[in-house]
Amino acid sequence: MDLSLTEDQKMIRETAATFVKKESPVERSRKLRDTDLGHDAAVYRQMGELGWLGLPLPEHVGGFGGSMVDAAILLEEFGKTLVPEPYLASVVLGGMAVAHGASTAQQQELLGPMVEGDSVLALGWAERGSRYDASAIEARAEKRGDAWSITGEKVWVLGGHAADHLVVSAKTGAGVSLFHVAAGAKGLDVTTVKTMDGRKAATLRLEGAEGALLGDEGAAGPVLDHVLDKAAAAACAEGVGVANAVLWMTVEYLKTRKQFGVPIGIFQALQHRAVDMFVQTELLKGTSILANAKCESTDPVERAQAVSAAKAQLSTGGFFVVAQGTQLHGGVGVTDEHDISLYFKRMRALMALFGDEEHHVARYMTLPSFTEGI
Amino acid sequence: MDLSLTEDQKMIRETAATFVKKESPVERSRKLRDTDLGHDAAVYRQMGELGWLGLPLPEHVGGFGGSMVDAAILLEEFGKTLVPEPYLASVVLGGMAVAHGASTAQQQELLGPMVEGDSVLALGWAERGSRYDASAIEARAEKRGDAWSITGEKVWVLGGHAADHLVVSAKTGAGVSLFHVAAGAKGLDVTTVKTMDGRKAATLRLEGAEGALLGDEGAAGPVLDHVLDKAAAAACAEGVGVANAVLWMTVEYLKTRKQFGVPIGIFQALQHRAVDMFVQTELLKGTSILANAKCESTDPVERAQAVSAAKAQLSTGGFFVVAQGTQLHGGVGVTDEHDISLYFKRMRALMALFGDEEHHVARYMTLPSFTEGI
Amino acid sequence: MDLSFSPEEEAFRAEVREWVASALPPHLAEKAAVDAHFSMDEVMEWHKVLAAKGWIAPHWPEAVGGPGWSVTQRFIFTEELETAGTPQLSPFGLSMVGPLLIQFGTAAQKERYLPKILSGEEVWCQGYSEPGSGSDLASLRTEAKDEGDHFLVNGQKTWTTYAQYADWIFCLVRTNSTVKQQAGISFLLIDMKTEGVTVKPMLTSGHTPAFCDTFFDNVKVPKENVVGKIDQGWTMAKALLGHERTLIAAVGQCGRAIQRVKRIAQNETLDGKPLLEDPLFRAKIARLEIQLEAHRMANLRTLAGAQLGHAPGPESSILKLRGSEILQQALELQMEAMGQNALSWFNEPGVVPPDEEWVASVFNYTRATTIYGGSNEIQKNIIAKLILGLPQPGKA
Amino acid sequence: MDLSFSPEEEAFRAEVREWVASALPPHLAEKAAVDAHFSMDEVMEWHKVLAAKGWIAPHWPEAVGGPGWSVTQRFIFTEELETAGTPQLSPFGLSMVGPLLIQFGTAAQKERYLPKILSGEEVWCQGYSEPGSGSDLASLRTEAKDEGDHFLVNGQKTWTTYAQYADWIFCLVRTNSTVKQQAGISFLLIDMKTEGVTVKPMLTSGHTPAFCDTFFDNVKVPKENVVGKIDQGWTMAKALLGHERTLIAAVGQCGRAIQRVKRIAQNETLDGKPLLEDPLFRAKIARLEIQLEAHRMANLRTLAGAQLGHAPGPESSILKLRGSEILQQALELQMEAMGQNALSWFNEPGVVPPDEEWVASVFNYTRATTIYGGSNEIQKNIIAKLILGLPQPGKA
Repeated sequence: MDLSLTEDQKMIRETAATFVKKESPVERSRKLRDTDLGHDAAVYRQMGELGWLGLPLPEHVGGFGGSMVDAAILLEEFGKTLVPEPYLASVVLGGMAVAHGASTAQQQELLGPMVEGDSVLALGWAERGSRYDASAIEARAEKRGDAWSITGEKVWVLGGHAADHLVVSAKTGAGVSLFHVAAGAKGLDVTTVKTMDGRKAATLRLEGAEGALLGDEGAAGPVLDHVLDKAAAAACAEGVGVANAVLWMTVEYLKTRKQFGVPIGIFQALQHRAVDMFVQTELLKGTSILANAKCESTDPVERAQAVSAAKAQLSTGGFFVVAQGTQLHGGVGVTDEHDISLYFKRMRALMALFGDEEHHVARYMTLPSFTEGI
Repeated sequence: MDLSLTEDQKMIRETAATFVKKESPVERSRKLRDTDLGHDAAVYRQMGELGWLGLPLPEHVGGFGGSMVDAAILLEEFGKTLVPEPYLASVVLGGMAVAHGASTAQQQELLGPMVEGDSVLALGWAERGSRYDASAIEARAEKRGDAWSITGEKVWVLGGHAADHLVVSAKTGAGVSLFHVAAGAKGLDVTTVKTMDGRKAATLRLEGAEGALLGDEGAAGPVLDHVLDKAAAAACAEGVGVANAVLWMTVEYLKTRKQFGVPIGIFQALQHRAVDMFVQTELLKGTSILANAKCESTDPVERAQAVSAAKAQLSTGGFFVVAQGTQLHGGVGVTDEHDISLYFKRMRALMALFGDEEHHVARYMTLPSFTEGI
Repeated sequence: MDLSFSPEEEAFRAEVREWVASALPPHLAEKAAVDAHFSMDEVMEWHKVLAAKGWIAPHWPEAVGGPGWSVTQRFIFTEELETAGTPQLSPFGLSMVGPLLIQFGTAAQKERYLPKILSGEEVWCQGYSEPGSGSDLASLRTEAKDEGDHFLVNGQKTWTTYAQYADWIFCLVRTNSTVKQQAGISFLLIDMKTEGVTVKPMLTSGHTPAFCDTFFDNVKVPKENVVGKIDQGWTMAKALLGHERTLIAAVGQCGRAIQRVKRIAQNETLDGKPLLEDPLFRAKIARLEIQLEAHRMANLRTLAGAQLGHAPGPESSILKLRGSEILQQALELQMEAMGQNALSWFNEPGVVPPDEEWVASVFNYTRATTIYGGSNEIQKNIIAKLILGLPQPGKA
Repeated sequence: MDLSFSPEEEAFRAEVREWVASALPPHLAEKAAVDAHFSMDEVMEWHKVLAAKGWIAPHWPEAVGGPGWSVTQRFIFTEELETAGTPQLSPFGLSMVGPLLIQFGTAAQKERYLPKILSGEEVWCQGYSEPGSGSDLASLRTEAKDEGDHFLVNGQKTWTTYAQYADWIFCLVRTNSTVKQQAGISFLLIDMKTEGVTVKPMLTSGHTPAFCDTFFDNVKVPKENVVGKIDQGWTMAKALLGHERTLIAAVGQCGRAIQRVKRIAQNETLDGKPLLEDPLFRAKIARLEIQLEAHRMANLRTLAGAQLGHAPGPESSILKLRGSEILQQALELQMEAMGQNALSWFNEPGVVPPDEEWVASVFNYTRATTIYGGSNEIQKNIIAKLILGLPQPGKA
């Protein structure tokens, strides 16, 4: 057992920390809220140049053959200043769906340019009625010669509005399968939707849109499970960064804001609240490490146990941190102009992604591991 | 709507408050822990003389025709000094089972002397496998001439070790029925068991014990439901008294105990904890009133809604009060010799009686009222 | 003791309910159905409907325009309005400066201000907090300099909610800086149209236009605009606090919010069944509803005290604490019920079902309920001091 | 980063597990199975078994009797012992005064005391708290008067856990009352058999004989029994605190307690099925187990720091906070799982199933875990000051 970072990982953290501090302070994210794209394409390309987009992807597509633990280091730093580029969308969702679900040739075709920062990928897995169950879908694909014709609707497709290549799930006779649909494909309508955290996503409407089958027909079930576990772990990592930022922003506020002639941080009830925020942040760090390490596992039980624990913890402890951070800021905390409201919203969005508290507790308690060895 | 006490109720409260203060301080309860009986028969008789035992019972048995709201006033005061006499056992459980389930003649026979303080009643409704479901029993009764022969086991029979008359449930061909079994009946074995809160209960083992059918055969289901709702409401009322005592005992401790040269009650984190205890105590008062008023209703839904809300509240808020009261007392709080440990245990016992948090939340959320008018 | 409402009270409830259903203008009813944000114009439109009916100020004495209802009727009326989701009235005139004027105003002040508060002709806002003094009001620095027949006011007030729509503001200002902090404060009414008053609105985190900063730059205010005596503003502020406390239980609002949780959960699907049938989620709702039952009883008990003529004392701080917390938790559950739809912002029709459209916005600005009107931490300090009698720092 | 244990570490775990299973005397294993209270004799019996194996002091340097294990091995060892439910060793010698003597003791002191701590020949207890000074140790009043070659000790210590079984007590005593509170304190070792030492045991709320008051009436203590220098006891106390903190995560103990919840719930029946299949109750267990997962990771992260040579600092206060809270909650769930059986007291066989027999007792005395070893409120003060750097009262 070794919980320390490797030299490479230390370097990743250092580079990322410097990047977010110097080149992506939270004001940048605030400004980009009001743009159609919601992020900066040049910064995304820069991420490619830095090697970040390929970090957790295999070497045969130009990636670094790293792990989700490596990506988590980046995401944690991104969370600290709310970096809005579609890393989660393009690398973890779109990228991993291709990496786990597509043939080697397809991987090279789709991931190669993405790793360089030349294209954005997105994954459409959810539908209006599916909630967090990737298999509960109604989109259907039919074979038309060499290609497939896909009809259905995909919602909350992160980065979908900016994606060059879309990966979507649809049912065929053999079960749930993954398809690649190019952004400009005929029969595909992409509507940008604003999200609560000031970012963008897309609703995809496919009416006989042409797509290419990725990997084997009907084999997407376990692929999506694995990808969504990785995405949930990634959300936890970003959440650690968000919580961390809110914790220290709040501590700073407690030290400087004065009432009754003293800094309010002198009041013990507020001190203990800040301590509770610190404790929750530390617990999030641990469960995020656990989730990101275990989400690589091919054993779905081991994976689910760690990921569900971490994501449930994010929904309770992470929300506690941003809610209490807001509370301790008093009135300014509930204005749009104070940064803490942006962090609050981002945390709430991360909670809603890839399963909420109910979903993950319910999953955790039905795993065979839960009743092992009673 | 009128939430104020009537003149009669004010008098009951005043008499009871004086009684517990002068004649039944908590030291009395502490001493009685070590006796076989666990309470004082003379004090029980005195309760009869004061008219308390008949307070919520009908006039035709010598009662006062009052309500559970009246009894709740007494029980709340009893909770304040942990009065150990079997009021809940004899009046609310045994007494109400007879009042709701037996013929007028049987009521007069069994309740008449009890109301005077000349006998103790007890109700055996639970079995090892029944948890909180009074219908999930295995005891059986068979008719033998005019009488019935009962075989089975009843556990946690409050006051059963001291009872002159036992009411027990058993199945016949017609369903669950209630029977009167005299304390000395052949085939009845009464084993005294110590309870966590320093009181006593009994395990009843019946092997062909002779009993008399109370009321109609197979009609005990709704009777027991109603009685257990009343008992749960009564437990809430006593819990209010316990919480109240712990709250003010703790506030007093915070004012007098010094650390670092100041009374510890000056520390804001402890102040706010005490406030949380106060809030929970106030909430318990309200839900206890609600439960005790509504438990008289013949509409099982209205009754269950109020009683389950109150009992769930007792299990969360009531436990919070005694747990935090203990915590704020520091080391002395976890010694047997400090009174707060007695209050802590009594609250935990009240929680275990007539349904815990899980039971009452589960019941509350399956009532038709829960989904009314969505 | 009797927990049921009398037939007369039930009839009153039915009357209110029917009237609200018919009197609420359809375009407001439409917004109410989804708990959309009401603009100030819409709030005042509803204000005027209530005023015309004579039901605008249930808590005012009959002599000055109240309907002469019992405490229970007022509880029922409030609960019905909140349950129906009608626009929340601006409290600054009706529940704050109005009652204060009734208690302490001169005859001339009453005549000048009260009728227009009732009619809705004049909208009020509150000038208490300043950038440097939130909970610590006594440290305020906005100055009113005595210029003989008038004051000259200079300073800045913050959290002047809805100041951009207000005709008048009531302020705490410093009229004497030579005495102890609380002693030199006066309660002053200022016409927002006076020269030198500027308002800078800002958005809440729910993107509603509520908060403002209000600046006073050599604003001339006639001396007759002081309520109570000069330098006795602190007494006024404390009296006003007593009036404010009765407003805050939000029992109907919480009930409505929980109903919406259930409705959302009824329509969302989990494993092919309504989410509402999922035991884990259903238990979350049940536990919160039980909290609301307890809160409702606490409110009724306070009302019972009021019925006996006791002014609501510090124990009503509980109502503020619990009402605000339960409302926040209800909004948290609405969000959780929505699943990924919780990602939605509130202004794009068709993205989520109508029941869910405004949830994210309300969820965000509802974080303010535990902060405004005396933060919940301040409420706890009040209870610790005034009810529990715990020792105060600096006085040990 | 690697979260899995190496094959060598897994082999070590297996070795420990097998050895414990065979070495734990059957009459202790029987009690362990139901988490019964172990008498001090039983604790020391197990101490001696471990001592004979050389595994009694994993955290001591090899030179003075430690087994020379890595931090990970020590974690595994502790977790295995806790999971097996073996008697909890008395920490006063092994984890408190022992490590302090190793760090600060004279050669003579080490030679005199350490071997008998290891062997279990001498049992220790702790004399810190006094009736008037619990968390506020610096205000202690037990006096050690300098009488030339010895001290004369007078005073009272409270919470001297297991003093009735102890051969020695380590005490903080006042040796100088003319200097500032913390400056005049010394760390003194006192033979419990000395004339003038009396012990008054009391029961915990779980009816176990743990707590004591210990009285000193003109007790003669040789001067060589001071650890460190005279008047530097406060430095000793702080150093000792660092050693104590590593003990407190109780990960294995919490895991064992949650397993017991599951086992009880498996055997209790609700609606004809095991209670464990009830979604509401099962979710309560799951939520707590997730807390334990998070706690376990926090503990491993602290160990990782220790592996790199960092002494566990104030951040290990988290381990005390969470370990004690999770353990309490697990006991609360054991009680709830029992239903009405939670009414049972612990010493009447046959009333409840064996798995439930000791629960009420343990539940009651487990309330102490958030109080002793520095109450959780004190731990929060430590984090607020030393990690968050929040302003301290009196120093603003």
